[in-house]
Amino acid sequence: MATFAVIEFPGSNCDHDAYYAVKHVLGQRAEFVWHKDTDLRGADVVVLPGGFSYGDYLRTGAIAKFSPVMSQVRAFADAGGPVIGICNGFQVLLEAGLLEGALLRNRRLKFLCRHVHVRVEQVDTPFTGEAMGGQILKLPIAHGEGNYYAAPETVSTLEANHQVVFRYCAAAGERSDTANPNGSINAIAGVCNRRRNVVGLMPHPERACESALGSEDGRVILESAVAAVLSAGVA
Amino acid sequence: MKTRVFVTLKPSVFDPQGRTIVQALGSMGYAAVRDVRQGKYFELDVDTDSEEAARMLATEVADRLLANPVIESYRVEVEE
Amino acid sequence: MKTRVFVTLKPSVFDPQGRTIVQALGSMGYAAVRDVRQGKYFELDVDTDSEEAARMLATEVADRLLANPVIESYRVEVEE
Amino acid sequence: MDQATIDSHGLSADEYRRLVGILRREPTITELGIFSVMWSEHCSYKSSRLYLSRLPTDGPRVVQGPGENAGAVDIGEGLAAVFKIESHNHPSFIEPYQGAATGVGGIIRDIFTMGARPIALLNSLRFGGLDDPETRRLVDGVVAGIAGYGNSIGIPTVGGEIAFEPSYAGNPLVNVFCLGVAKVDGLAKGLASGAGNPVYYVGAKTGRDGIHGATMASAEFDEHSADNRPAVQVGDPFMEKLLLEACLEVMQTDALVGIQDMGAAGLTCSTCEMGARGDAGIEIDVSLVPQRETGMSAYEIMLSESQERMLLVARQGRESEVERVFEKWDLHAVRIGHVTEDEVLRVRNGATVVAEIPNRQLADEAPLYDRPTQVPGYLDEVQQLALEVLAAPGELVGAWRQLLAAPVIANKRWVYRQYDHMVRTNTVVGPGLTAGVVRIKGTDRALAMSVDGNGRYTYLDPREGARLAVAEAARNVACTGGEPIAATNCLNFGNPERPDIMWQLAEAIEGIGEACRSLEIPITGGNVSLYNETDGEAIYPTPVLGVVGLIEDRARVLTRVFPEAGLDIVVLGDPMGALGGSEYLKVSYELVRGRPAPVDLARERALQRVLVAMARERLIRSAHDCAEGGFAVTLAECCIAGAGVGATVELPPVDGSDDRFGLVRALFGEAPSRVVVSVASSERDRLLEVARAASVPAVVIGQTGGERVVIGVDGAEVASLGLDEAEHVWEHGLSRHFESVDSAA
Ligand SMILES: Nc1ncnc2c1ncn2[C@@H]1O[C@H](COP(=O)(O)OP(=O)(O)O)[C@@H](O)[C@H]1O
Ligand SMILES: [Mg+2]
Repeated sequence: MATFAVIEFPGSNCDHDAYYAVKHVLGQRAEFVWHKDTDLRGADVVVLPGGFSYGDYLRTGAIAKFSPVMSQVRAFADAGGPVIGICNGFQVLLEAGLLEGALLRNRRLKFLCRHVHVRVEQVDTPFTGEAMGGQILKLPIAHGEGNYYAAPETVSTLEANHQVVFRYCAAAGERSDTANPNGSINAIAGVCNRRRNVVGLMPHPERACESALGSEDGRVILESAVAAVLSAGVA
Repeated sequence: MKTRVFVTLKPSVFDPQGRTIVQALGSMGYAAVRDVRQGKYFELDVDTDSEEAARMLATEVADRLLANPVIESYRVEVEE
Repeated sequence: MKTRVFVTLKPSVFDPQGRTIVQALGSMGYAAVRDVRQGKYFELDVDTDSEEAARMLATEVADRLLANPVIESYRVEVEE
Repeated sequence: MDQATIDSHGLSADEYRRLVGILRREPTITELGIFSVMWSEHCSYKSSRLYLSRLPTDGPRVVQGPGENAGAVDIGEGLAAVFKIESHNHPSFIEPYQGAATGVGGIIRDIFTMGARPIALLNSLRFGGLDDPETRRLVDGVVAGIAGYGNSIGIPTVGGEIAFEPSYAGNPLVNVFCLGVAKVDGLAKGLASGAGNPVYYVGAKTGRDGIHGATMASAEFDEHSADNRPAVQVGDPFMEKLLLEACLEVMQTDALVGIQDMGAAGLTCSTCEMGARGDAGIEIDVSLVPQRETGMSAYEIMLSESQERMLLVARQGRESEVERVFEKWDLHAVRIGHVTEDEVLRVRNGATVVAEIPNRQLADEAPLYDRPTQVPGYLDEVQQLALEVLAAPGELVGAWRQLLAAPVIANKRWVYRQYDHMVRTNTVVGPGLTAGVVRIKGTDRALAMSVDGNGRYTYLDPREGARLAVAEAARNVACTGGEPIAATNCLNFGNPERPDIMWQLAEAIEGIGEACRSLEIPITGGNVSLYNETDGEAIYPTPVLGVVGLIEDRARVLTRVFPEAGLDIVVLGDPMGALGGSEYLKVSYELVRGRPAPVDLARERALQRVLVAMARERLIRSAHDCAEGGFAVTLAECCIAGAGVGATVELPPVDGSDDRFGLVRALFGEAPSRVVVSVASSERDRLLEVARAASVPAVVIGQTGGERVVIGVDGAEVASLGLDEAEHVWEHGLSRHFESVDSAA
C-alpha cells in the first residue's frame, strides 16, 4: 500500500477530495499534513491539493510557498520522491520554483469550471506511468488563473526535454484554439521537472475518480503513483 | 504619451488582501511592515502629445472604467 | 515611513486584463488609448525613519513576496 | 433624546414610546442605535411576523424549525440537513460584486453556526432586461461575486435560477441558499447560558462598515441613494474559510455552550439573541473588541456589520481548548465578556456602562404590525386576457426558437461555469439539469435541491403564484427522484406600508402555507426582504422557494436528459397548458397578462409521489418538469441538454380546434403538475399501471431518437426543429449578451 501525504494550507479546499480519492476510491493510505508540520508522515507520494491557499490573495500560491512544510516537500522532491500539485497545488509548486513557469489569469478573465480533455504527452513520470502515450483524459477544471506561461526559451526547453506532461485537446485528441480553455501557451495543462518526479497540472484528477461524478479518467494519474511506489518498493 | 493611474481602496474600505500580506510578512520576519494596502496600477499609452489632454483622458477613463467609485479612489500621473 | 511598490507584468508577457480594458475603452469611444497594462500597487507602512532602510526593506519584500520574477518586475518608491 | 436623532434612527413615535417603556428611562445613544437595528424590518419582521406564524413548520423530520440560524431536518442515519435562504438585494445593487459575495458569506455562516458542514449552494437572481448595459454590468458583478466567494471557500454551487424582467431593473434580487449536513445530536445552538461563562469574539476586526446596514435593507431606494453611498462591506472568503474550519473543529469539543454569527445588526443582534434564547444575560466590554479603525465609539462597535465575525460562549475552565483551536487556524479568539444571570444585555466601554437593556424585551417584544391590506388597483386589469384582440399567432417553429433563446429558458452555462460546482466531489447532478443533487459521503443517500419562483405569476396572482412556486420547486426535486422533505423561502416584496403591497405579501404567504400544508412540506426557515422599490415602483412580488428532497439510493438519481434512442416518452399529469402569464405571451406579444394556470394541490401531490416511486423502482429513465415555455420547450430541453437524442411525439387532439391559439396553447401553454418522462418500452405498461393506481394521468406520446424534435397533433406534424438548430439558439440566448467566458463549447 502506498501512503499519500495531502498537504493542507489555510484555504486549501480540495484537500478532502484528494484524501477521499486516495483512501476511499483507490484504497490506499492517506494522511493530512498541516502546513506548519515538518514531518511528512512517512509519505510515499506528496499531494499539494487545489483550493485557494491564503485566499489566493496577492497571487495564487504566493504566500503558501513560505509555509514551513514546503522545505520538507522540497527535500522530498530533491530525494526523488513523487510530488503532484493539482490546480492551486500546481500554482504553489511554480511559485516555490519546484516547477518552471507561471500561471496568469484565464484568457477570458473569468473563473471557469467544466470538463475538458487533455492528452497524456509523457508516460515516464510517476503520475502517468499507467497511462498510454497519447491517451485522452476527460477531467474537470475549476480555476481563474490557469493560463500557463513561461518565457519562450523556457518553453522550448520544456518541450525539448519532454517536460510537458498534459496538453489540452479536443475530445478526439486534436489540438485547437477552442480546446484550450484558458489561453495556456502551447496548450500546456501540466508539466514536470527535469528529474520528472514533480508534476503539476491545472485539471483535477481527484474529481474524476468515480463514474457517478461524470468521469473516472483521473484515476490513472493517482493509480500511476501507486504503481510507481510499489514497483520502487519491489526494486 | 504614457499615463499612469493608481486605483486604491478608499481608506474606510477593508482590504483583506493587504491584511493577509501583512500577516504573511509578519511570519516571514518582516514585522517592521506595519500595514499594507493593495491597489491597482495601470499604464496607459495615450495617443496625444499634450500632457493636458493625456491627463484629461486618463482621468475620464479612470472615472468611468478603471476605478469603482463606490469603494475606490484613483490618482492620475502623466509621465513628463 | 510610507513606501510604494509597483508590480507590472514584464513587457513580453501577455496581459489579458489590459487587452480587455483596451477593447472596452475602444467600444466606449476612447480609441486614443492605444494600450493598457495592468499591474499591482502596494502601499507599505514601514516602521522606520530612515528612507534608506525603508527602501531596502520594501525592495526585499517586493523581491521575495510581492512580485513573481518569472512574469513580473517591480519598482520601489519611498515617500519623501 | 431629540426628535431628529430619533427620526434618523427610523423609529416611529410609538416605537420610541415602547422603547422608553421597556427601559423606564430615556435611552443612551448606543441604546437607541441598538433598538433601531433590532426593531428594523430586517431584524424584527415586524410587518410579516403575523402572517409567517401561520406557515406549517412541523413534520416528522423537522429537527429545528424557524427561530435558530437555520432550519434542520432529519435525513436518516443520524444526520440532519441544515439549510436556509437569504437575500442580499440592496447591497448587490450598490456594489454587485461585494454585495453578492457578502450575501454568500452570510448564508454560509448561518449554516456552519448550526454545527453543519456546508456542502452546497444555490442562488436565485432577478435583474432588469438584458438590453440595458447597466443590467449586464450588474449581472456580471453579481455572478462574479457569488463565484468569488463560493469558489474560494470551496462550497459548490449546484444550481439556481436567473430571470429578467423590467420590474427588477432598479432593484435586482440576489437570494442565496446554502445547505449543510450535521449530526442530528451535534447541532449547535445560538444561546448563552451559565453565568460566568466567557463570551468570545473571533474573526475579522470590527470596522465602521455597514453601520446601519440593517436599517438600509429596510428603507426603499430613492434617487439620493446613489449619492449618499453607504459604506460597502468587502467580503473576505479566506477569513470565512478559516472561521468555518475552526468553528467546526471547536464544536467537536464540548467546550462550547453556544455560537452565533454576527450578521445583520452585528454584535447587537448576536449578544441579545444569544442571551434571550438562553434565559441569560450577556455583559461585554466593547473596548476589548478587535477594531480595524481608530476612535470607534461604542455605538459604532455595536452596530457595525463587518463581515466574517462570530460570537461564542465557552464553558468556564475550558478556555484554553477553545483558544488553541482558533490559534491553529491563525485566528485569535478574544474574550470580550461573560454570561450573566440577569437577562440583561449590558455593554460597557471600559469602566462606563453605555447600554443596559432587558434582552428578552429587545428581542421578543419588538413591535408587531397588522398592516392594512388592499387589493392592488392593477390586478383586475392585468388578469384580463382577451386573446381575440391579439394578432394571429405566428409560425410555431419561429416561436419555439424564440422561446428557446429567451434568457430565462436559454442555457445558463455562462453563469454556472463561473461557479465551481464540483468541489467536494459530491455533485451527482450539477447545474443545468433542473435540481442539483449532492451525495452524502459515507451513506448511499443524496439530497436534491431547487430554488424556484416566477415573479410574473405572483404579480398576476400573488396567492396562486406562491402556490405555484412551492409546487415547482418540489416538483423539480421530485423529478430527480428526491422526496421533498422541507422548504425554506425568501419573500422579496415592496414597501409593506403600502396596503396593496401588504396585500401581495399576505396573499403570497397564505399561498405558500396552503401549498406546503397540502404537499406536506414543512417550512423550516426563511428570510423576508421588503422595501424592494425604486422611486415608488415596486418589483414584482417575488417569493422564492427552496425545497430539499431526500434520495435514499443515489444510484437512482434521474435527470431530464433522454439517455438514449428508442425509449417511450410519456406525459404524466394534465397535458394542456394555459397562456396566462406565459413566456410565450411575453416573447411573442410583449404581454404580461392573464392568470397563471392554478395548481390542484392534491393532483400535484399525487404526481410528485408517483415520480419518486417510479424513480425508486427504476421505472423511468428521465424526468423533466414543464415550466416556462411549456411542453415544446420542455421536450427540446430533454433532447439537447445531453448527448443529443431527438424525439418524435404526437399530442392528443386540441380542444376547441377552431381557436386560433389552440396549438399555441398545446405547445407553449404553461401549467403545473406536468412532467415529461422517458421509459424503456418493456416497462411502459408497468408505468401506466403505477400511474393509474395513483390516479395520475399518463399518456404515451412518442419515442426518443433521431436528429430532430418533431411534434405532431392529432395525426399531423405541426412543428419540427433540428437538434443542432435547437441547441444553437438555446446555447446562445443568454451568453450572447456577454463576453464569452470560454472559447470552447
Ligand atoms: N443563477 C444560477 N446559478 C446556478 N445555476 C443556475 C442559475 N440559473 C440557472 N441555473 C441552472 O440552469 C438550469 C436551468 O434553469 P431553469 O431554466 O430555471 O430550469 P428549470 O426550468 O428546470 O427550473 C438549472 O439546472 C439551474 O440550476
Ligand atoms: Mg425554473
